[in-house]
Amino acid sequence: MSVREEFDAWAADGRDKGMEDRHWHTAKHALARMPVEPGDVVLDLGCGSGYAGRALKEADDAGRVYGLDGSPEMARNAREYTEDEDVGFVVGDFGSLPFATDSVDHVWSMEAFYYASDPHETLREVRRVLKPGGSFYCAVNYYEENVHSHGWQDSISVEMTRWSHDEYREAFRDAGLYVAEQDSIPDRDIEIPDADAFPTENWETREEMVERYREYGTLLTVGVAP
Amino acid sequence: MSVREEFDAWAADGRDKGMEDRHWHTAKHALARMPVEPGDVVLDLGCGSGYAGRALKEADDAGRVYGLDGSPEMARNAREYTEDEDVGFVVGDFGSLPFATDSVDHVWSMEAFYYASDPHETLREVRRVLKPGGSFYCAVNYYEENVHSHGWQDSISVEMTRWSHDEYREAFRDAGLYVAEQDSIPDRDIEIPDADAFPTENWETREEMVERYREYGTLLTVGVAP
Amino acid sequence: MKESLMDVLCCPMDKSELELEVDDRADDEEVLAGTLVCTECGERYPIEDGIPNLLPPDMRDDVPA
Amino acid sequence: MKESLMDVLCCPMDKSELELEVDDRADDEEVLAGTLVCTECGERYPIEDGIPNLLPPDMRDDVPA
Ligand SMILES: Nc1ncnc2c1ncn2[C@@H]1O[C@H](CSCC[C@H](N)C(=O)O)[C@@H](O)[C@H]1O
Ligand SMILES: Nc1ncnc2c1ncn2[C@@H]1O[C@H](CSCC[C@H](N)C(=O)O)[C@@H](O)[C@H]1O
Repeated sequence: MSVREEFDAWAADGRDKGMEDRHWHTAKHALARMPVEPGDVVLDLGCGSGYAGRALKEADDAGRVYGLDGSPEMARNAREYTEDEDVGFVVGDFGSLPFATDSVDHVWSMEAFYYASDPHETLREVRRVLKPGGSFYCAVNYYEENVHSHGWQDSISVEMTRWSHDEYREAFRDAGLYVAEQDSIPDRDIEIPDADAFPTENWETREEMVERYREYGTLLTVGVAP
Repeated sequence: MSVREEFDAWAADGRDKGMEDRHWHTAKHALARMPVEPGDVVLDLGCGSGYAGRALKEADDAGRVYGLDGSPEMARNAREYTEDEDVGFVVGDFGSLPFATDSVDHVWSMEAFYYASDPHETLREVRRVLKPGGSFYCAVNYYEENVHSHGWQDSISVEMTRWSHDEYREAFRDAGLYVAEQDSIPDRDIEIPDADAFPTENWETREEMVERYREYGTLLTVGVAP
Repeated sequence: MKESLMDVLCCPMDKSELELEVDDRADDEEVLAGTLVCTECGERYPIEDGIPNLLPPDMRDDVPA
Repeated sequence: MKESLMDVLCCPMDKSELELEVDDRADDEEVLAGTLVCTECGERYPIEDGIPNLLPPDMRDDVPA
């Protein structure tokens, strides 16, 4: 199945909103670190419901925020969730970004980058569109050290890339981005039931659930364009 | 009084160790974000007891870590706290760094940068010594938005610079550094007594103490050299 | 889409400039329907419900609309 | 100080290379006492107890040792 088919179905299901709720737990901390200045142009790759762009616009006076998504239904929903005319949406693919060279101040992506059919190509595209000194905030929950994420591929038809911390840093550098930061951001907001509630539908033991959320959380890698 | 007189006295008092204990609460989170690779050369500006260099050496296989301090007694103590020959110390001043141009992979500084007699000059020096793509992790508890820090100057003879978030970003850019990140790192480790313990020796109300530590914490600004 | 988006958009294939053909507007600024035409390769990208579809042509057409 | 520190050190004043004069060593690598001499301006910086003092000369001497 294509990105479009898979994620159009998610959007029709309302899973865009479900992801927004869950991803916000860690995304808000990463977004708060972005050095966005008034007037900056920010691009959100795989925007889903578009919450990141809305948040950046409100918090930092970002000038314009564009959400790109390969699923027309995701983009359509996202457009309906905001009245702000300086938050726009574009249907496009991570493999060939429809943005001009040196046109964007910062790129954001949450739980989306690893769906790129060629992640190295996508990093080169990100580097191309970023202005010198612009940053790429790449946040993922699906990564090698997070063993609890390894099974996710089984329920998604689109092929996913599972890199480690080291592989992210190396791939950023290979694409010509400087690596400025790498961090695991714990999810402190998700409610974890008492021990006697386990096993739950999703978790064998409380320890595993604690490790997944409070320890591994979201892997953030920040690159800067030269 | 000079930096040397002021801080030689602190070192003789054992205040180097006291700062290490308190600053570690937030410094450890910032240190964990640094993208240090095996073999990298890291410089710690105003190293005090030298704990940051020791930690980086242990966690990341940093090749060599050098602590610079304007107080010979601080440097002497720091040297005694480690056996690692690849952790070295140098007495020097923030205004004219004795490090070669393009020689250092990353620069770290905790609760020290604002003592520079000319902080803009120090940023230019940092940029000079950093290799292209190298980062400057600058962490401070004394800054404009942290109103609880405003009184600190009264008890220190060395003149302190109190910048806001915006002023840090602007000064980094003026010195030719890209700004990759800015964040407030909360101190979640310091023990805050129950409400009925207030006022304490240092705090009128519990709310103020919570704001100082859990909310304002440490301001981290990350710059990257082009 | 707001017309100011044109400042940063380009053709996904050859990264050349696009030209905007407007069929329908919500107001002075907001384009609801139209086409983006690549000034270099001539490829035409539709704008529907205010959202330009700039998928590479082979991906755009992979599922019947 | 370990001799490998020489790779990255320079004169704080004119940023020129330094030359190492060793008076006392702990072992092959570790220099305990000696002097760093600027190859350009000739300024001499002392190494004491394994720590080079590279303060600018006017700051080095501001307090009697
Ligand atoms: N190759 C590709 N090109 C463009 N978008 C893609 C893509 N692969 C996946 N996506 C989009 O990436 C999104 C991943 S889901 C994450 C959505 C949002 N960032 C959030 O945090 O909730 C989906 O909306 C999907 O349509
Ligand atoms: N102009 C200057 N040049 C070099 N070192 C300086 C300086 N001004 C202050 N310092 C040093 O900066 C340190 C500040 S105290 C902080 C120490 C340590 N980084 C920690 O986190 O605990 C002191 O050791 C002081 O001697």
